[in-house]
Amino acid sequence: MTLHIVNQSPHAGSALRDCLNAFAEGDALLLIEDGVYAAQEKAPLELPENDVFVLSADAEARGIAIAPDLTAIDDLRWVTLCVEHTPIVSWFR
Amino acid sequence: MEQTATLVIEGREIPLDKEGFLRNLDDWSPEVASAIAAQEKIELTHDHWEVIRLLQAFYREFELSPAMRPLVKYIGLHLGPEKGRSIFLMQLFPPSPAKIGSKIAGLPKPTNCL
Amino acid sequence: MQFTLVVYGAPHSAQGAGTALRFAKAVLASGHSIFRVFFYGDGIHNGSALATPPQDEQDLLRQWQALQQSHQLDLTVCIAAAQRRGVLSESEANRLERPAANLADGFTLAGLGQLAEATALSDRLVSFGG
Amino acid sequence: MTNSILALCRHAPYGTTFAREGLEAVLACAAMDQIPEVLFINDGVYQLLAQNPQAIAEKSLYRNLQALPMFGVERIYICQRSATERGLALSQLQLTGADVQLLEDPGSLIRRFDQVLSF
Repeated sequence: MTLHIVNQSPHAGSALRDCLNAFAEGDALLLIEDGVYAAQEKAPLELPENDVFVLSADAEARGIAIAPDLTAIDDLRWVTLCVEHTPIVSWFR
Repeated sequence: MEQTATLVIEGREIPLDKEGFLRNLDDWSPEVASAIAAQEKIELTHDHWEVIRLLQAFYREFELSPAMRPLVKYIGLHLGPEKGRSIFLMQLFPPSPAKIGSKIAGLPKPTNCL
Repeated sequence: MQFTLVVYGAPHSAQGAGTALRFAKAVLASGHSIFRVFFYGDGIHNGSALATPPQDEQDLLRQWQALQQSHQLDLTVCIAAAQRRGVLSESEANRLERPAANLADGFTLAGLGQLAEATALSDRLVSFGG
Repeated sequence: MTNSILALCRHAPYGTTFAREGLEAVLACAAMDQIPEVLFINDGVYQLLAQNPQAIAEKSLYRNLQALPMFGVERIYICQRSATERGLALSQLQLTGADVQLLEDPGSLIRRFDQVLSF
Protein backbone atom coordinates (compact mmCIF):
# COMPACT_ATOMS: atom_id res chain seq x y z
CA MET A 1 0.00 0.00 0.00
CA THR A 2 1.18 3.45 -0.89
CA LEU A 3 2.46 6.05 1.56
CA HIS A 4 1.69 9.52 0.22
CA ILE A 5 3.73 12.44 1.57
CA VAL A 6 2.45 16.00 1.11
CA ASN A 7 4.57 19.03 2.01
CA GLN A 8 2.46 21.90 0.69
CA SER A 9 -0.16 24.00 2.43
CA PRO A 10 -3.69 23.25 1.20
CA HIS A 11 -4.16 27.01 0.84
CA ALA A 12 -1.12 27.49 -1.38
CA GLY A 13 -1.37 24.88 -4.08
CA SER A 14 -2.93 21.68 -5.29
CA ALA A 15 -0.51 19.06 -3.95
CA LEU A 16 -2.89 17.73 -1.27
CA ARG A 17 -5.92 17.76 -3.55
CA ASP A 18 -3.90 16.05 -6.30
CA CYS A 19 -2.74 13.46 -3.79
CA LEU A 20 -6.25 12.76 -2.55
CA ASN A 21 -7.43 12.31 -6.15
CA ALA A 22 -4.85 9.55 -6.51
CA PHE A 23 -5.55 7.96 -3.14
CA ALA A 24 -6.54 4.30 -3.00
CA GLU A 25 -8.31 2.44 -0.22
CA GLY A 26 -5.79 1.33 2.39
CA ASP A 27 -3.18 3.96 1.47
CA ALA A 28 -1.64 6.16 4.16
CA LEU A 29 -1.13 9.93 4.12
CA LEU A 30 1.66 11.81 5.88
CA LEU A 31 1.56 15.59 6.18
CA ILE A 32 4.96 17.28 6.57
CA GLU A 33 6.37 20.82 6.34
CA ASP A 34 3.64 23.23 5.16
CA GLY A 35 1.41 20.20 4.60
CA VAL A 36 0.65 20.22 8.34
CA TYR A 37 -1.69 23.18 7.83
CA ALA A 38 -4.14 20.61 6.46
CA ALA A 39 -4.07 18.82 9.81
CA GLN A 40 -6.05 21.45 11.70
CA GLU A 41 -9.66 20.87 12.60
CA LYS A 42 -10.95 23.51 10.23
CA ALA A 43 -8.75 22.62 7.28
CA PRO A 44 -10.23 23.16 3.81
CA LEU A 45 -9.97 19.59 2.54
CA GLU A 46 -11.54 16.48 3.96
CA LEU A 47 -8.87 13.91 4.77
CA PRO A 48 -9.22 10.12 4.54
CA GLU A 49 -10.77 8.50 7.61
CA ASN A 50 -7.87 6.23 8.45
CA ASP A 51 -4.11 6.31 8.41
CA VAL A 52 -3.48 10.04 8.29
CA PHE A 53 -0.23 10.99 9.99
CA VAL A 54 1.26 14.36 10.80
CA LEU A 55 4.92 15.10 11.44
CA SER A 56 4.74 16.60 14.92
CA ALA A 57 7.99 18.57 14.60
CA ASP A 58 6.59 20.51 11.67
CA ALA A 59 3.22 21.09 13.36
CA GLU A 60 4.91 22.24 16.55
CA ALA A 61 7.27 24.50 14.64
CA ARG A 62 4.29 26.24 13.05
CA GLY A 63 2.11 26.42 16.15
CA ILE A 64 -0.50 24.12 14.64
CA ALA A 65 -2.95 22.15 16.78
CA ILE A 66 -3.41 18.75 15.18
CA ALA A 67 -7.02 17.54 14.87
CA PRO A 68 -7.68 14.74 17.40
CA ASP A 69 -8.53 12.06 14.86
CA LEU A 70 -5.10 12.36 13.20
CA THR A 71 -1.92 10.68 14.40
CA ALA A 72 1.07 12.84 15.30
CA ILE A 73 4.38 11.06 14.70
CA ASP A 74 8.10 11.73 15.14
CA ASP A 75 10.89 11.14 12.62
CA LEU A 76 11.55 7.59 13.83
CA ARG A 77 7.92 6.62 13.36
CA TRP A 78 8.14 8.15 9.88
CA VAL A 79 10.92 5.69 9.06
CA THR A 80 8.73 2.84 10.32
CA LEU A 81 5.86 4.06 8.14
CA CYS A 82 8.20 3.90 5.16
CA VAL A 83 9.19 0.36 6.05
CA GLU A 84 5.51 -0.61 6.28
CA HIS A 85 4.50 0.90 2.93
CA THR A 86 5.52 0.68 -0.66
CA PRO A 87 5.72 2.63 -2.86
CA ILE A 88 6.31 6.02 -1.25
CA VAL A 89 5.06 8.99 -3.28
CA SER A 90 5.91 12.62 -2.58
CA TRP A 91 3.54 15.38 -3.65
CA PHE A 92 5.21 18.76 -3.60
CA ARG A 93 4.56 22.23 -5.04
CA MET B 1 44.17 10.96 -28.62
CA GLU B 2 45.73 14.03 -30.20
CA GLN B 3 43.51 17.10 -29.84
CA THR B 4 43.94 20.57 -31.17
CA ALA B 5 42.07 23.64 -30.02
CA THR B 6 41.10 24.58 -33.55
CA LEU B 7 40.58 22.99 -36.92
CA VAL B 8 41.60 24.91 -40.00
CA ILE B 9 39.20 24.19 -42.84
CA GLU B 10 39.69 26.00 -46.13
CA GLY B 11 41.50 28.80 -44.33
CA ARG B 12 38.80 29.18 -41.69
CA GLU B 13 39.54 28.52 -38.00
CA ILE B 14 36.97 26.30 -36.30
CA PRO B 15 37.25 26.36 -32.48
CA LEU B 16 36.85 23.09 -30.59
CA ASP B 17 36.51 22.47 -26.88
CA LYS B 18 38.90 20.30 -24.88
CA GLU B 19 37.07 17.14 -25.85
CA GLY B 20 37.01 17.99 -29.53
CA PHE B 21 33.37 19.07 -29.74
CA LEU B 22 32.50 22.11 -31.83
CA ARG B 23 32.26 25.24 -29.73
CA ASN B 24 29.78 26.73 -32.22
CA LEU B 25 27.41 24.19 -33.69
CA ASP B 26 26.85 26.48 -36.71
CA ASP B 27 30.43 25.78 -37.80
CA TRP B 28 29.48 22.26 -38.90
CA SER B 29 30.01 21.29 -42.52
CA PRO B 30 30.86 17.98 -44.20
CA GLU B 31 34.50 19.09 -44.37
CA VAL B 32 34.49 19.86 -40.64
CA ALA B 33 32.97 16.44 -39.99
CA SER B 34 35.76 14.74 -41.93
CA ALA B 35 38.38 16.68 -39.99
CA ILE B 36 36.84 15.82 -36.60
CA ALA B 37 36.60 12.20 -37.71
CA ALA B 38 40.27 12.24 -38.70
CA GLN B 39 41.13 13.32 -35.15
CA GLU B 40 39.30 10.20 -33.99
CA LYS B 41 41.26 8.19 -36.58
CA ILE B 42 38.09 7.51 -38.53
CA GLU B 43 37.85 7.82 -42.29
CA LEU B 44 34.29 8.58 -43.28
CA THR B 45 32.69 6.11 -45.69
CA HIS B 46 29.19 5.87 -47.14
CA ASP B 47 28.06 3.91 -44.07
CA HIS B 48 29.40 6.63 -41.76
CA TRP B 49 27.60 9.33 -43.69
CA GLU B 50 24.28 7.49 -43.54
CA VAL B 51 24.56 7.35 -39.77
CA ILE B 52 25.73 10.97 -39.49
CA ARG B 53 22.69 12.17 -41.48
CA LEU B 54 20.42 10.12 -39.24
CA LEU B 55 22.06 11.47 -36.08
CA GLN B 56 21.28 14.94 -37.37
CA ALA B 57 17.72 13.92 -38.30
CA PHE B 58 17.27 12.46 -34.78
CA TYR B 59 18.39 15.75 -33.30
CA ARG B 60 16.03 17.78 -35.52
CA GLU B 61 13.12 15.49 -34.67
CA PHE B 62 13.60 15.24 -30.91
CA GLU B 63 16.01 18.09 -30.03
CA LEU B 64 18.09 15.52 -28.15
CA SER B 65 21.43 13.85 -28.77
CA PRO B 66 20.66 10.13 -28.76
CA ALA B 67 22.05 7.57 -26.32
CA MET B 68 23.06 4.16 -27.63
CA ARG B 69 19.71 2.40 -27.37
CA PRO B 70 17.62 5.03 -29.19
CA LEU B 71 20.35 5.45 -31.80
CA VAL B 72 20.29 1.72 -32.58
CA LYS B 73 16.49 1.78 -32.75
CA TYR B 74 16.41 4.88 -34.97
CA ILE B 75 19.03 3.49 -37.37
CA GLY B 76 17.12 0.21 -37.55
CA LEU B 77 13.91 2.07 -38.31
CA HIS B 78 15.48 3.97 -41.21
CA LEU B 79 18.21 1.69 -42.55
CA GLY B 80 16.80 -1.71 -41.70
CA PRO B 81 17.62 -4.35 -39.07
CA GLU B 82 21.02 -5.23 -40.62
CA LYS B 83 22.37 -1.79 -39.69
CA GLY B 84 20.22 -1.21 -36.62
CA ARG B 85 22.64 -3.18 -34.45
CA SER B 86 25.11 -1.91 -31.91
CA ILE B 87 27.96 -3.98 -33.39
CA PHE B 88 27.55 -2.14 -36.71
CA LEU B 89 27.70 1.24 -34.97
CA MET B 90 30.63 0.16 -32.80
CA GLN B 91 32.61 -0.66 -35.91
CA LEU B 92 31.85 2.74 -37.43
CA PHE B 93 32.35 4.95 -34.38
CA PRO B 94 34.43 3.19 -31.73
CA PRO B 95 34.50 3.08 -28.79
CA SER B 96 31.32 4.99 -27.97
CA PRO B 97 29.12 5.43 -31.07
CA ALA B 98 26.55 7.83 -29.58
CA LYS B 99 29.25 10.16 -28.28
CA ILE B 100 31.76 9.96 -31.13
CA GLY B 101 29.00 10.00 -33.75
CA SER B 102 27.38 13.06 -32.15
CA LYS B 103 30.74 14.82 -32.09
CA ILE B 104 31.31 14.22 -35.80
CA ALA B 105 27.69 15.05 -36.69
CA GLY B 106 27.97 18.39 -34.90
CA LEU B 107 25.38 17.70 -32.21
CA PRO B 108 25.62 19.25 -28.73
CA LYS B 109 27.85 17.46 -26.26
CA PRO B 110 25.60 14.96 -24.44
CA THR B 111 24.81 16.09 -20.87
CA ASN B 112 26.83 13.62 -18.81
CA CYS B 113 23.78 11.57 -18.02
CA LEU B 114 25.50 8.31 -17.33
CA MET C 1 16.55 -2.06 4.88
CA GLN C 2 18.29 0.16 2.32
CA PHE C 3 16.91 3.65 1.75
CA THR C 4 17.58 6.07 -1.07
CA LEU C 5 16.75 9.74 -0.58
CA VAL C 6 16.19 12.10 -3.50
CA VAL C 7 16.57 15.76 -2.57
CA TYR C 8 15.10 18.52 -4.76
CA GLY C 9 15.21 21.37 -2.27
CA ALA C 10 18.02 23.93 -2.22
CA PRO C 11 19.46 24.45 1.27
CA HIS C 12 18.25 27.48 3.20
CA SER C 13 15.69 28.00 0.45
CA ALA C 14 13.25 25.10 0.72
CA GLN C 15 12.66 23.14 3.92
CA GLY C 16 13.01 19.87 1.99
CA ALA C 17 16.80 19.96 2.26
CA GLY C 18 16.66 20.11 6.05
CA THR C 19 13.83 17.58 6.25
CA ALA C 20 15.88 15.12 4.18
CA LEU C 21 18.81 15.54 6.58
CA ARG C 22 16.58 14.85 9.61
CA PHE C 23 15.04 11.85 7.88
CA ALA C 24 18.50 10.52 7.02
CA LYS C 25 19.49 10.72 10.69
CA ALA C 26 16.27 8.94 11.69
CA VAL C 27 16.87 6.18 9.13
CA LEU C 28 20.36 5.57 10.52
CA ALA C 29 19.16 5.79 14.13
CA SER C 30 16.58 3.12 13.33
CA GLY C 31 19.31 0.69 12.29
CA HIS C 32 18.57 0.90 8.57
CA SER C 33 21.12 1.95 6.02
CA ILE C 34 21.24 4.55 3.30
CA PHE C 35 22.13 3.30 -0.15
CA ARG C 36 22.51 6.79 -1.57
CA VAL C 37 21.39 10.38 -1.17
CA PHE C 38 20.85 11.78 -4.66
CA PHE C 39 20.74 15.57 -5.01
CA TYR C 40 18.75 16.63 -8.06
CA GLY C 41 17.25 19.83 -9.46
CA ASP C 42 17.86 22.76 -7.11
CA GLY C 43 18.91 20.17 -4.52
CA ILE C 44 22.37 20.13 -6.10
CA HIS C 45 23.13 23.36 -4.22
CA ASN C 46 23.43 21.24 -1.08
CA GLY C 47 26.80 20.20 -2.49
CA SER C 48 28.19 23.72 -2.76
CA ALA C 49 31.28 24.18 -0.60
CA LEU C 50 30.73 27.93 -0.47
CA ALA C 51 27.49 28.08 1.57
CA THR C 52 28.08 30.24 4.64
CA PRO C 53 24.96 30.59 6.76
CA PRO C 54 25.01 32.92 9.79
CA GLN C 55 26.49 31.37 12.95
CA ASP C 56 23.17 31.20 14.78
CA GLU C 57 21.45 29.25 11.99
CA GLN C 58 21.77 25.55 11.25
CA ASP C 59 24.58 24.67 8.90
CA LEU C 60 23.20 21.97 6.60
CA LEU C 61 26.43 21.47 4.68
CA ARG C 62 28.51 20.71 7.79
CA GLN C 63 25.80 18.34 9.03
CA TRP C 64 25.70 16.40 5.75
CA GLN C 65 29.49 16.21 5.83
CA ALA C 66 29.52 14.99 9.43
CA LEU C 67 26.93 12.34 8.62
CA GLN C 68 28.90 11.35 5.54
CA GLN C 69 32.03 10.93 7.64
CA SER C 70 30.42 8.94 10.41
CA HIS C 71 28.40 6.61 8.16
CA GLN C 72 30.36 6.65 4.87
CA LEU C 73 27.24 8.02 3.19
CA ASP C 74 27.07 8.13 -0.58
CA LEU C 75 26.17 11.77 -1.28
CA THR C 76 25.76 12.02 -5.05
CA VAL C 77 25.14 15.32 -6.82
CA CYS C 78 23.63 15.01 -10.29
CA ILE C 79 26.28 16.17 -12.70
CA ALA C 80 23.91 17.45 -15.41
CA ALA C 81 21.82 19.45 -12.93
CA ALA C 82 24.98 20.74 -11.27
CA GLN C 83 26.63 21.83 -14.51
CA ARG C 84 23.60 23.95 -15.37
CA ARG C 85 23.56 25.62 -11.98
CA GLY C 86 27.29 25.93 -11.45
CA VAL C 87 28.47 23.35 -8.93
CA LEU C 88 31.64 21.76 -10.29
CA SER C 89 34.39 19.49 -9.05
CA GLU C 90 38.03 20.23 -9.83
CA SER C 91 38.06 17.82 -12.73
CA GLU C 92 34.76 19.09 -14.18
CA ALA C 93 35.86 22.72 -13.86
CA ASN C 94 38.99 21.78 -15.72
CA ARG C 95 37.19 19.75 -18.38
CA LEU C 96 34.55 22.45 -18.94
CA GLU C 97 37.09 25.27 -18.76
CA ARG C 98 35.53 27.12 -15.85
CA PRO C 99 37.54 29.32 -13.45
CA ALA C 100 36.80 27.56 -10.14
CA ALA C 101 35.53 24.41 -8.51
CA ASN C 102 33.07 24.44 -5.60
CA LEU C 103 31.95 20.88 -4.91
CA ALA C 104 32.10 20.28 -1.16
CA ASP C 105 34.19 17.48 0.36
CA GLY C 106 32.19 14.35 0.95
CA PHE C 107 30.00 14.87 -2.13
CA THR C 108 30.48 13.19 -5.49
CA LEU C 109 29.38 14.41 -8.91
CA ALA C 110 27.87 11.62 -10.98
CA GLY C 111 25.33 10.98 -13.67
CA LEU C 112 21.64 10.18 -13.53
CA GLY C 113 22.58 6.54 -13.96
CA GLN C 114 23.28 6.65 -10.21
CA LEU C 115 19.64 7.60 -9.60
CA ALA C 116 18.48 4.81 -11.90
CA GLU C 117 20.68 2.31 -10.07
CA ALA C 118 19.55 3.50 -6.63
CA THR C 119 15.90 3.34 -7.66
CA ALA C 120 16.32 -0.15 -8.98
CA LEU C 121 18.33 -1.53 -6.07
CA SER C 122 17.20 0.14 -2.83
CA ASP C 123 14.30 -1.15 -0.77
CA ARG C 124 12.73 2.26 -0.30
CA LEU C 125 12.98 5.56 -2.14
CA VAL C 126 11.79 8.80 -0.54
CA SER C 127 11.75 12.15 -2.37
CA PHE C 128 12.06 15.53 -0.66
CA GLY C 129 10.43 18.28 -2.68
CA GLY C 130 11.69 21.78 -3.23
CA MET D 1 15.03 -8.94 -9.58
CA THR D 2 15.07 -5.18 -9.63
CA ASN D 3 12.32 -2.77 -8.71
CA SER D 4 9.53 -1.63 -10.95
CA ILE D 5 9.63 2.14 -11.40
CA LEU D 6 6.92 4.71 -12.07
CA ALA D 7 7.77 8.29 -13.00
CA LEU D 8 5.00 10.56 -11.78
CA CYS D 9 5.11 13.73 -13.89
CA ARG D 10 2.85 16.37 -12.41
CA HIS D 11 4.41 19.69 -13.29
CA ALA D 12 3.80 21.86 -16.35
CA PRO D 13 6.72 22.47 -18.70
CA TYR D 14 8.87 25.65 -18.57
CA GLY D 15 7.53 27.20 -15.32
CA THR D 16 9.87 25.02 -13.29
CA THR D 17 12.58 22.56 -14.31
CA PHE D 18 10.76 19.53 -12.88
CA ALA D 19 9.36 18.52 -16.28
CA ARG D 20 12.68 18.73 -18.11
CA GLU D 21 14.78 17.17 -15.37
CA GLY D 22 12.11 14.51 -14.88
CA LEU D 23 12.37 13.57 -18.53
CA GLU D 24 16.16 13.42 -18.28
CA ALA D 25 15.88 11.06 -15.33
CA VAL D 26 13.41 8.85 -17.20
CA LEU D 27 15.74 8.68 -20.21
CA ALA D 28 18.70 7.87 -17.98
CA CYS D 29 16.77 5.05 -16.27
CA ALA D 30 15.85 3.68 -19.70
CA ALA D 31 19.44 3.88 -20.89
CA MET D 32 20.41 1.81 -17.82
CA ASP D 33 17.79 -0.82 -18.72
CA GLN D 34 15.62 0.20 -15.75
CA ILE D 35 12.75 1.17 -18.00
CA PRO D 36 10.16 3.15 -16.07
CA GLU D 37 6.50 3.56 -16.85
CA VAL D 38 5.35 7.18 -16.96
CA LEU D 39 2.19 8.79 -15.61
CA PHE D 40 1.30 12.33 -16.69
CA ILE D 41 -1.03 13.73 -14.06
CA ASN D 42 -2.20 17.14 -12.77
CA ASP D 43 -0.41 19.96 -14.64
CA GLY D 44 1.95 17.31 -16.03
CA VAL D 45 -0.60 16.59 -18.77
CA TYR D 46 0.33 19.98 -20.25
CA GLN D 47 3.74 18.49 -21.13
CA LEU D 48 2.04 16.56 -23.93
CA LEU D 49 0.36 19.56 -25.52
CA ALA D 50 2.14 20.71 -28.71
CA GLN D 51 4.46 23.61 -27.87
CA ASN D 52 6.47 26.32 -29.54
CA PRO D 53 8.88 27.57 -26.88
CA GLN D 54 11.24 29.40 -29.23
CA ALA D 55 9.69 32.64 -28.00
CA ILE D 56 11.19 32.03 -24.56
CA ALA D 57 14.43 30.54 -25.90
CA GLU D 58 13.72 27.09 -24.52
CA LYS D 59 14.07 23.68 -26.13
CA SER D 60 10.79 21.95 -26.89
CA LEU D 61 9.93 19.55 -24.10
CA TYR D 62 7.10 18.23 -26.26
CA ARG D 63 9.53 17.18 -28.96
CA ASN D 64 11.90 15.69 -26.39
CA LEU D 65 9.02 13.61 -25.03
CA GLN D 66 8.33 12.20 -28.48
CA ALA D 67 11.68 10.39 -28.10
CA LEU D 68 10.42 8.29 -25.18
CA PRO D 69 9.49 5.28 -27.35
CA MET D 70 12.92 5.45 -29.03
CA PHE D 71 14.48 5.08 -25.58
CA GLY D 72 12.26 2.04 -24.94
CA VAL D 73 9.74 3.84 -22.72
CA GLU D 74 6.46 2.69 -24.17
CA ARG D 75 4.03 2.32 -21.27
CA ILE D 76 2.66 5.79 -20.77
CA TYR D 77 -0.45 6.86 -18.90
CA ILE D 78 -2.46 10.06 -18.84
CA CYS D 79 -4.74 10.81 -15.91
CA GLN D 80 -8.20 11.23 -17.44
CA ARG D 81 -9.46 13.46 -14.67
CA SER D 82 -6.47 15.81 -14.96
CA ALA D 83 -6.99 16.13 -18.71
CA THR D 84 -10.74 16.69 -18.38
CA GLU D 85 -10.34 19.29 -15.63
CA ARG D 86 -8.06 21.21 -17.97
CA GLY D 87 -10.37 20.94 -20.95
CA LEU D 88 -7.93 18.74 -22.87
CA ALA D 89 -9.00 15.97 -25.22
CA LEU D 90 -6.83 12.90 -25.71
CA SER D 91 -6.41 13.89 -29.35
CA GLN D 92 -4.52 17.01 -28.19
CA LEU D 93 -2.10 14.97 -26.08
CA GLN D 94 -0.05 12.97 -28.51
CA LEU D 95 2.94 10.74 -28.16
CA THR D 96 3.65 8.86 -31.37
CA GLY D 97 4.83 5.30 -31.16
CA ALA D 98 3.77 4.79 -27.55
CA ASP D 99 0.94 2.86 -26.04
CA VAL D 100 -0.73 5.79 -24.26
CA GLN D 101 -3.53 4.82 -21.91
CA LEU D 102 -6.11 7.07 -20.34
CA LEU D 103 -6.33 6.28 -16.67
CA GLU D 104 -9.41 6.67 -14.49
CA ASP D 105 -7.92 5.45 -11.24
CA PRO D 106 -4.32 6.62 -10.76
CA GLY D 107 -4.24 5.32 -7.18
CA SER D 108 -4.49 1.69 -8.20
CA LEU D 109 -1.80 2.18 -10.86
CA ILE D 110 0.61 3.83 -8.42
CA ARG D 111 0.43 1.02 -5.86
CA ARG D 112 1.52 -1.55 -8.44
CA PHE D 113 5.07 -0.14 -8.39
CA ASP D 114 7.98 -0.64 -6.02
CA GLN D 115 9.34 2.87 -6.42
CA VAL D 116 7.83 6.14 -7.56
CA LEU D 117 9.96 9.06 -8.75
CA SER D 118 8.04 12.35 -8.50
CA PHE D 119 8.78 15.17 -10.89
